[in-house]
Amino acid sequence: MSATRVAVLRFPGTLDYESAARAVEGVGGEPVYAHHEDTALPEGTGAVVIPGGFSYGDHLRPGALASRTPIMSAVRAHAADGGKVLGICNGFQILCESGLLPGVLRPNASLSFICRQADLQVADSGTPWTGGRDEGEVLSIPFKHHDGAWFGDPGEARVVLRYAGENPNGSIDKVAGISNLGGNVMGLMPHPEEAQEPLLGSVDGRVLFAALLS
Amino acid sequence: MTLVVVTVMPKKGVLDPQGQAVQGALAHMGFGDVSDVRVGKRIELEIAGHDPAGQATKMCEDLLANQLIEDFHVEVPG
Amino acid sequence: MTLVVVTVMPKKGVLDPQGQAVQGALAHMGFGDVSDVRVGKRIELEIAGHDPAGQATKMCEDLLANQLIEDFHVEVPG
Amino acid sequence: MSDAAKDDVPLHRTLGLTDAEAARIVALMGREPTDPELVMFSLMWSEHCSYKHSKPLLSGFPTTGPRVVMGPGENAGAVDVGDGLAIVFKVESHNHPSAVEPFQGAATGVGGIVRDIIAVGAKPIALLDSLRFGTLDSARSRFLFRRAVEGIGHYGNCIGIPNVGGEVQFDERYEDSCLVNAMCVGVVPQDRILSCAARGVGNRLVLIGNRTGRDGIGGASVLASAELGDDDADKRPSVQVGDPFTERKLMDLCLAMSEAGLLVALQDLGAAGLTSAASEMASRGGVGLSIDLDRVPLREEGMAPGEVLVSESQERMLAIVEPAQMDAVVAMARRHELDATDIGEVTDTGELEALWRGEEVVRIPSLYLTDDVPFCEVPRDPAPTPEAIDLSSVPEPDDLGRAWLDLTADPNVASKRWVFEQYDQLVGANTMRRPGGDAGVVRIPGTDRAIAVTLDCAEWLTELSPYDGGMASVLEAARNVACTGAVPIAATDCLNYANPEKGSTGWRLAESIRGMADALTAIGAPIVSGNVSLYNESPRGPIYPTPVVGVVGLLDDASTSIGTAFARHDDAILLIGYGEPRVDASRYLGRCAGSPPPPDPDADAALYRLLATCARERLLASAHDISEGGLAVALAESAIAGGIGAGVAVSAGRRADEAMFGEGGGRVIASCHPAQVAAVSALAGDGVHVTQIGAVGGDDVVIDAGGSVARVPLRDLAQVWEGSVPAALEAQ
Ligand SMILES: Nc1ncnc2c1ncn2[C@@H]1O[C@H](COP(=O)(O)OP(=O)(O)O)[C@@H](O)[C@H]1O
Ligand SMILES: [Mg+2]
Repeated sequence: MSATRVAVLRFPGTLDYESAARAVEGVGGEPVYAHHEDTALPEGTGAVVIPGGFSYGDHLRPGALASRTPIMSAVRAHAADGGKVLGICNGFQILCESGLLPGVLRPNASLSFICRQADLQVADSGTPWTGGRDEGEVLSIPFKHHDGAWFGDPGEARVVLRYAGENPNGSIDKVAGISNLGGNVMGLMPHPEEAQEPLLGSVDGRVLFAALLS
Repeated sequence: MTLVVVTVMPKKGVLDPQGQAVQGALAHMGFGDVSDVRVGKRIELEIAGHDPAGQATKMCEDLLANQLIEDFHVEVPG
Repeated sequence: MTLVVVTVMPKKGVLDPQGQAVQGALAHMGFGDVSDVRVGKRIELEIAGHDPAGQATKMCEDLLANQLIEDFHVEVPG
Repeated sequence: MSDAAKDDVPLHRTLGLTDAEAARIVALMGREPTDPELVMFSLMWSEHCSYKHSKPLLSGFPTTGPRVVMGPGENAGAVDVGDGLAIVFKVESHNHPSAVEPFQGAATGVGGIVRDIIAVGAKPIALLDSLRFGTLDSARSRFLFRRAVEGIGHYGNCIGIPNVGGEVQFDERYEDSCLVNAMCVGVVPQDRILSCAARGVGNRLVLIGNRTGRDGIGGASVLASAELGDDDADKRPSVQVGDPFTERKLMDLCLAMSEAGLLVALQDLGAAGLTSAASEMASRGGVGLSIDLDRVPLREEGMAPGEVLVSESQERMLAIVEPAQMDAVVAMARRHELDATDIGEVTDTGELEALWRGEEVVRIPSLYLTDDVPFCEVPRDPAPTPEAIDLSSVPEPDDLGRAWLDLTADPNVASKRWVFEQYDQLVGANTMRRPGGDAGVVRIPGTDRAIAVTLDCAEWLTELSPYDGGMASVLEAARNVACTGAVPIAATDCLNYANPEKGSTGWRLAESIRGMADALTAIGAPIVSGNVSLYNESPRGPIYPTPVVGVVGLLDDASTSIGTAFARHDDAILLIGYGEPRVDASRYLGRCAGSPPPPDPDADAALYRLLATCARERLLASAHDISEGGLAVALAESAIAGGIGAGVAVSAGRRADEAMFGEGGGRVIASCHPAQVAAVSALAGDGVHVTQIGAVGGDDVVIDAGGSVARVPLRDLAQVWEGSVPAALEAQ
């Protein structure tokens, strides 16, 4: 059986495409890059990752300009068919701006960029994204963002991950990551692609990538 | 070519952390008489073709404002 | 209480990367008739006490605008 | 520009050229220069571009060695790290622009150093920053500090290069002249290293990236070569605004073009813009370059040819491309949403030519601009050697624990988390040791190796005894790298000094360079790149002589790197190194005074070897160098990082407080499993001692110095260490 093809999106200013592709490989998937101006996902795409970074320099609003590019129409169609989509940090912002996830990511309450290792609590064990971890279990994954405070109606989404301990950014309900009600589209501010190896301090990010293939 | 001015402001009732921060800083600097500071964007565009205001409104709906948290306003000065 | 509106725009000649990026995106989205996009800030403040415009001008000089790269304008509407 | 000439002040003086220099230009050219030519000379012959005061001194640095692939002179130096790869790095200052506009100044400083690394064809993998401001009780200093940090974060985060280390110091001496130095590290296959030397007559000269505006005209270069006086507001340039989004695209494009073999040479545009880049490329390659200024894409209307030639608009690169590859270059640029414009060609004249509206406005042999600058001897008036501190004049604290907490709370000693939390430390997923320890450790992408990098400087010691201070700056940086288990292999430096023509600054510059050179030779780490920033002084006085040193170390097995955190209860705590603690010039003394014993580079080198062996054999659980705040602060930092207390006993030496808080020598606090103590001790020798002084464990941190005992709850130490910088910033 051949590995699941995972499209890793690249917009101008996307930064984490290489580490996201490595993470896909690490769980046995086959990463393929897709670009902002493409009108279709690569042949045979089974799942999509929108990696972090500063697409279009975060100008206007983070994720706003990327969400209006041709490739995002293809991602919408993929999601509408029940295909999995994982948006990380700027990818989460892009998913909100494109309407695939509810709400919007606003500036951190401190109005500064914060880079920190975080404990994330599994808030909903019923989605595929946390690999069967029980509610309350904790994942250690770093976050680093300037606009990470999710603002929206938690009733329109499933809250998958919450910051354990104090709220670092003023997000509603300490939300760190949500999925759509269908569960196939997931966005989170922390960076699971940077928690894949013992050498870098944590492997807790693997479950999110493994979920792309299940 | 017509100059069109688009204003995008945080919706009333939506928390505006930037406005709050500016207000706090102003108060620290001795500008105590200030309240209700709100910070938004002003976007100036030159638009060719007809109905520049209509075009700009479409741009706001499609891109320039996020209507979940922002209101916009289009103005053609002069 | 007087509503004062402060506009802060990038100085002419100073690079406006935000305006450039927005213009590029608009063009890609089919709004090809747009040029010279510039993005700045609009700050609304309620000011008590006398000479609100004068107070706001002082605030611009001291905090709200960075005059090395930005021009500001103070307006008391209505 | 010719307005000034109308007012009877000769143009050359307005541009900052001396009458002698102007005469020399006429003599070289055999005619009066045109206005654009004179502007070009004035910038290229400024200290900033020509190093006319410092170059003769820099020749003392060791610059060769078995690992050196490319030494000083190119955009950045390169060293061999195995697997056919080279590590490329350089540190650079952006002091003057940051003093004018800290956010943009610091941001464009990062942008500039990154382009130096890209110009070599290397992929940036790490950033570091070394910062100095006035003390935090000054509102102006708080503003500069906040905004400079935000600017560095804004630019570095947005281009996606992890920030893995740096330093911050606060001292009144930097109140009017803050220092913002940034270092970038990249990696490149050795067979793909690019030079800036233009080659191949008929090849095209291609300008890539942002459009050219009036940014920084008469700016960085002129400004960085003269003191900033109070009434110099009109000399202030139009500020350059950084555009990291474009820089990221430029970086991706240049690396893609290099990988595709499309480039003959590459050069960034920094100070003096096109003039500097083109003349460097021509001089290096021994060719001429002809530029058609009408083809340069402009952002503004009505620019004069001289302005186009010296504009410092950011995010631009200059490339030499074979004519047959032009279509591919333009197409690739378009895919990256950038301009690549053919603006001229390589000629065989050795001259820089510029055409404007079809007419020749510039024709200068490029060597005149780059190599014929009249060098200046700096006066070398020695300052007297200070006396050692008479210990009896230093009041002994009644409460050593209180003194310990106070010292830990000094913003110069306390955690700089407030700074580095604003930086993306992880992007790229190769960062193994984040900021907050002794050195950042980054895996070399695609390999099992890692590099350790740090920036350091001992400015107090350099003020008091420049030779020793230069040496100490090198050794402190190298020791930080060695504490991770890495072998220091090469260095870069940024010499931040006051006006070299005044007082003892010239002497300090020369002496500290000599000290740095001797230390670098002793530890086997050549200098491969560097930068000089002079005239950092204001009417209120000069800065300390501040030779910032960046050291790169190599770990052959990334998994053997050591951190600063205590790891396990009951581990043995070892004191490793040489030298006795002294209060002289220490943070504990709190002022730049005294005469510490000189450093011993050979003993330091032996210490590095011992630490590297320990790392390779996985003997140590932690290692942390003893620097500001002495043994007590180093112990506290390892305890805080590990979240475990510790207890040690040492001799009181001359006095208990000096034993706890004194600085000097080359000393490291390490921890290891008790079963490994003998193995580590067996490695002692060459003047390096290994002494077991205590054990990890408990909720307190305890030091017994010859019977005087200080005991402080770990929680209290952590609170002041983490809290003091944010608190100082909030106290407005
Ligand atoms: N400006 C900065 N940028 C990034 N990291 C910093 C900065 N300042 C300090 N750090 C981090 O904090 C650590 C400790 O700082 P400091 O005590 O000055 O270092 P040192 O070990 O060189 O004495 C540094 O090694 C670095 O990792
Ligand atoms: Mg250290």
